[in-house]
Amino acid sequence: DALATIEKDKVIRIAVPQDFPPFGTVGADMEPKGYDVDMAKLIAGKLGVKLDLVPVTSANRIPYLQTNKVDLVISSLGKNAEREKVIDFTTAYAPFFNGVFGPADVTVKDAAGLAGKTVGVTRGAVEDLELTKIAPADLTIKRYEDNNGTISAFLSGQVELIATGNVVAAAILARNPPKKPEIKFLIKNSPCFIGLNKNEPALLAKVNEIIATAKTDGALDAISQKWLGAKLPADL
Amino acid sequence: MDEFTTWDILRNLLLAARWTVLLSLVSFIGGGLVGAALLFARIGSGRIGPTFVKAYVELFQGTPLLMQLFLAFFGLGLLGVDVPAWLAAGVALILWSAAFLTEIWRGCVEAIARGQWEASSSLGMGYVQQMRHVILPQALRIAVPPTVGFSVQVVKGTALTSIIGFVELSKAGTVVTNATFEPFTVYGLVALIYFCLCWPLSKSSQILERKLNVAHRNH
Amino acid sequence: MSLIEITEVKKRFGDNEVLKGINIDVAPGEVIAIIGRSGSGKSTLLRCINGLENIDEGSISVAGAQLLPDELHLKALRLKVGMIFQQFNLFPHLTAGRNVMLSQMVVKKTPKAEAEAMAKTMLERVGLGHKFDAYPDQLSGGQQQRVAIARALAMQPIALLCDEITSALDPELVSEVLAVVKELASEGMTLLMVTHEMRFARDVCSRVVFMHQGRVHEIGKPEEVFSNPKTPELQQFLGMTH
Amino acid sequence: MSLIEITEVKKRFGDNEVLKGINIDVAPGEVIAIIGRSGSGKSTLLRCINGLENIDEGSISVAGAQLLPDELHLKALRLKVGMIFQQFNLFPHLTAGRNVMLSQMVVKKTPKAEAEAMAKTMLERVGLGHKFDAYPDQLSGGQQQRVAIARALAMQPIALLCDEITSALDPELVSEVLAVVKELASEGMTLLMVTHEMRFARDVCSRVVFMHQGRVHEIGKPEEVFSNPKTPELQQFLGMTH
Amino acid sequence: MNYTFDYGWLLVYWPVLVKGIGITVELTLVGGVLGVMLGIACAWARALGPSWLRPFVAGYVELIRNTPFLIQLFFIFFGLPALGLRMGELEAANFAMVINLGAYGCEIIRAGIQATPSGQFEAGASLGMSRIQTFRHVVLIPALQRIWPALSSQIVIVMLGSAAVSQIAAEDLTFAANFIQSRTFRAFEAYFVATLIYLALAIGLRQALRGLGWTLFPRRTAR
Ligand SMILES: Nc1ncnc2c1ncn2[C@@H]1O[C@H](COP(=O)(O)OP(=O)(O)OP(=O)(O)O)[C@@H](O)[C@H]1O
Ligand SMILES: Nc1ncnc2c1ncn2[C@@H]1O[C@H](COP(=O)(O)OP(=O)(O)OP(=O)(O)O)[C@@H](O)[C@H]1O
Ligand SMILES: [Mg+2]
Ligand SMILES: [Mg+2]
Repeated sequence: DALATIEKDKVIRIAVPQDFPPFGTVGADMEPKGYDVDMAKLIAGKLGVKLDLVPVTSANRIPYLQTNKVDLVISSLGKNAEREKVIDFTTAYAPFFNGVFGPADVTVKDAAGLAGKTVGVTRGAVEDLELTKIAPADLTIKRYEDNNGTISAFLSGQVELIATGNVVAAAILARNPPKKPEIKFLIKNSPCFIGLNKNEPALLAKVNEIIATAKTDGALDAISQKWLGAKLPADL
Repeated sequence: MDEFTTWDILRNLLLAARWTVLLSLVSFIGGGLVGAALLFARIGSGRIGPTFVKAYVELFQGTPLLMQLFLAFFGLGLLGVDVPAWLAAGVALILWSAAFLTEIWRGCVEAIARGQWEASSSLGMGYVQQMRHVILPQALRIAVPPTVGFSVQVVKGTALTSIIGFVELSKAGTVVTNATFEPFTVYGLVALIYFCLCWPLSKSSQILERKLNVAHRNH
Repeated sequence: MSLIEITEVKKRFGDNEVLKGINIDVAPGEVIAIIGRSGSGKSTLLRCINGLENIDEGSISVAGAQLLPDELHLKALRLKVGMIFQQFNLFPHLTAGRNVMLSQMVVKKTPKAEAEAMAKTMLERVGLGHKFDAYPDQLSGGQQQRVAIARALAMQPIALLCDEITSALDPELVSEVLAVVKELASEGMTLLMVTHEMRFARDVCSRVVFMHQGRVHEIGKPEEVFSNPKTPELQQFLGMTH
Repeated sequence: MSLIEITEVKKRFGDNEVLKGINIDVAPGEVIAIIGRSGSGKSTLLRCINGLENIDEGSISVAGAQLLPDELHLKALRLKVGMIFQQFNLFPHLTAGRNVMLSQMVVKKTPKAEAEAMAKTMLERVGLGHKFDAYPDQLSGGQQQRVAIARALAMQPIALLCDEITSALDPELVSEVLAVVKELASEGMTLLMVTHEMRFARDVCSRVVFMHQGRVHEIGKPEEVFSNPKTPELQQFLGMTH
Repeated sequence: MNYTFDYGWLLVYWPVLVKGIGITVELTLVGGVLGVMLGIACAWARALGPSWLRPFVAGYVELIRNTPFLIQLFFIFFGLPALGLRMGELEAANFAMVINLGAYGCEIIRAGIQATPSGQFEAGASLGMSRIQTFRHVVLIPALQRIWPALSSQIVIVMLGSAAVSQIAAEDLTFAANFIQSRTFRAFEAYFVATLIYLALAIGLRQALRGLGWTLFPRRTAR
């Protein structure tokens, strides 16, 4: 029982991203920070145990969980049926507004308008799953290893459009790049979930309880204000 | 997001490069020891030793190091063995280096003329004596340049340990790029640091090789 | 009594029977030249006597002891019989002196000082006392071959096997090596040498063995063999080279 | 008129003056043996005549044309003068036939069928018509050297330079190569050969050149040179090798 | 840990794997052929070429051999567009593999050329061939034959190294494994299958190269 172990050892190990601003990134001191990191801190605080942050990538975050090297994965995970066969998900802890972005001179208004275009996306991210679902037949999707690849591909002109979170796009805009990613249309508001191993009902219940409390007592809203610059949406 | 100065970038990359250096040292030295043991099994008489080493080399030279690292770290975890990342990275890199070093060294031993074996046999020396006094001293000399040359591959190979959570030079490059959105500066610096680590090794390998060729003619 | 007894020795490489039943008895102090065409099995015979190749049938005994193919017997044999090769096979990483000292120290466990004294003596004997500290690649071919002889002698063998030891030498260096061998012969060393130097064979050897297709085709005193070859093969062989 | 005129040729390697003013005129159809100690400059002289080394002073002309060190002149020269080396230097990746065909096709742009016919003819001429498809390492040394001769002949040179072409051969293979050379000589080919085969030089050559320390020390008909050497150096040289 | 392996996804995702294998093979073929050709040209330039050309080739070789392939790939794919030179991910991957193998091949082939006995150059020259003709017809094939095993190993290394091209969204075998694990979270199974396929590809490639060696170079008999 993972929860018992956590309480016994007085430490919880949580996998967080470090290449996905504003959810997980690093400061000049190379310490992780971001929405997911604050969420991890919140959970550890509520459990009253020490927090052990484990930086992961999209390729290895699930193996970390499966080999018991971490107890939770807070890594802006999106949920689908296939994934649910492998791990369990808590209730949603963060909103994720993802959309298709591109320079002003490219006119696209909806998914159908993507026909014949090339869109860059971060492989395995929420927007990858969602865009794949709605993509017209002759849309070319280029899937990059991490967010950095996706952004670099857009900035260097290797793809015309990218699908990503609006906060990510805002982060790019903030750096005033030669190519400005403007919103073309929203794909879907698909929230993020915390992942944990199957057959851990106690831990799942506990984390769900912490999320529920945080939603009502404004803690989660604070995190949202801090990293996303917006209130937590009511329907989360 | 803008708090990174170029100095911050460089400082963080250099700090991460310490891991690259440490990992390289561990894998090179460890790989050398394991490689030497494998070498003896490979060139010795008997059936099992050579066959085992051949299969070993085939496996480690026939699959991407990336996959080896992944399976070493998480595969062992699945079997219930909890290895820390540095240990898994070290072990995988050591086994990988050993496969290459043992092949390099075998080539060197086999490059020693048959006449040397025969002359030492005819003087009454046994296998171990021949190896110790006649073959290895000569093989060692010709092995130095390619061995030093291979250390460059080890340094570059450490880049792949990021898959198991190691923040060494390459990974630090990616992480910092994500925080700064300055891929050109960051990757330029990363390439530069790698070059500074590797080039002296390549160069000394070349110099050693040239020296050896000259030394071969007159001492 | 014979020092080396070779009885019905056969040796095959796969399907190729290279030695087809060789019989030679060598008396102590004899100097035997082995001649014959390329591929007739001369080198193979010497290598069998030194245990570098295992024989398939027959027997070889040296100083009364049978040649058996295990480490211990082989080592004992090799202490009695030295071998010198066409390609010298000096150890390139050791000086001339060290080349001569190595096997004494490693195989016989001779103390260093003693081995060094022996090496000095043996190098003197082949006229190279002053080259003790030279590396092989600082020596001419003839000098290298003489070091190789000194190295073999330092093990104090009762017989020496020489396989075309002058064939890799420039013509003007051949005589210096043959002079050393002649000296050894005159001192009573038992020698078996494969050679193309017919004049030397005639002048120095006590017997000549003509090998042909893996057999001892003719054997006898040099005068007989060279002046009065009995078989057409030997006649042709001698005509061919002179 | 002379076919090859060598006038006051000097050649230095760094400080080492290897040729110190060589003069030789070779008439068409002459067969000249060049003898001398190792290091006397024999090979260097042949290599200069073939343009493999540039000369420092003097001049060399072949069939009236001066030897100049640019690609075009060199190529023209080499079409006139063939060279055969001690180490055969066959191209190991090509069959005997292809070895003979290659330079015809590449240099002279001879069509393949014609080059092949020529290669067949030339290999027949050296007695190796049946080895057209053999690779060099499937041939004995003597056969390889004969292929090398065929290869040179296929370029239809007016003279052949031979540098110790039998020195790398086992004794029993020497005669087969010399027989081919003798044949060429009798057919009127102009030959300059460095050789250690004194008997052959005496029997076949029209003149013998004895080189010593970079100079032509003696020159003359073989009978004179061998039977009546004038200088002590030549006397010593002949004594040494025989 | 009682993890149950599940390979059911193979039924759904096998086309992704097949496509990945196809791309890896294609990259290896193109990279191998063009890379060896570039290697030959550079080796010629370094060993026998005009002296003004040598430092340039040396600089290229040193640069490539002393930086990781991944960084080269990023530079070509993300960096070159800044200079107005844009390549798709496949072209960029191919280009990176060609210049990578070109640099390593250069050094290997150069060693083969330098091991050519001087007599071969002289025999070529004395038959009237120009330097280029001698190189092409006399020196090259035996030089390649001499270093063929080393060159083959390098080609296999480059094939395995091509795993990095998944980072610029080239859909090779590693990309396929990553893609599958990102959808199914079956990372072990995906990587394990990919590893086996790589092993099979490496063994197959080595055999193919050995076979190619047999056909390119005449058989050498013993002695
Ligand atoms: N290790 C080996 N494996 C297979 N065949 C061999 C081996 N060693 C020698 N042979 C064959 O045995 C035969 C005799 O060889 P050997 O070297 O004894 O001849 P040789 O009389 O010494 O000739 P040479 O005068 O050329 O040295 C040859 O046909 C040779 O090809
Ligand atoms: N490429 C070179 N560079 C420097 N010195 C050379 C070169 N080639 C020859 N020499 C020197 O020139 C001298 C004459 O050499 P050459 O090869 O012409 O002698 P040779 O008469 O053919 O001797 P041998 O009978 O040994 O073949 C020697 O002292 C040799 O060391
Ligand atoms: Mg022999
Ligand atoms: Mg010469």
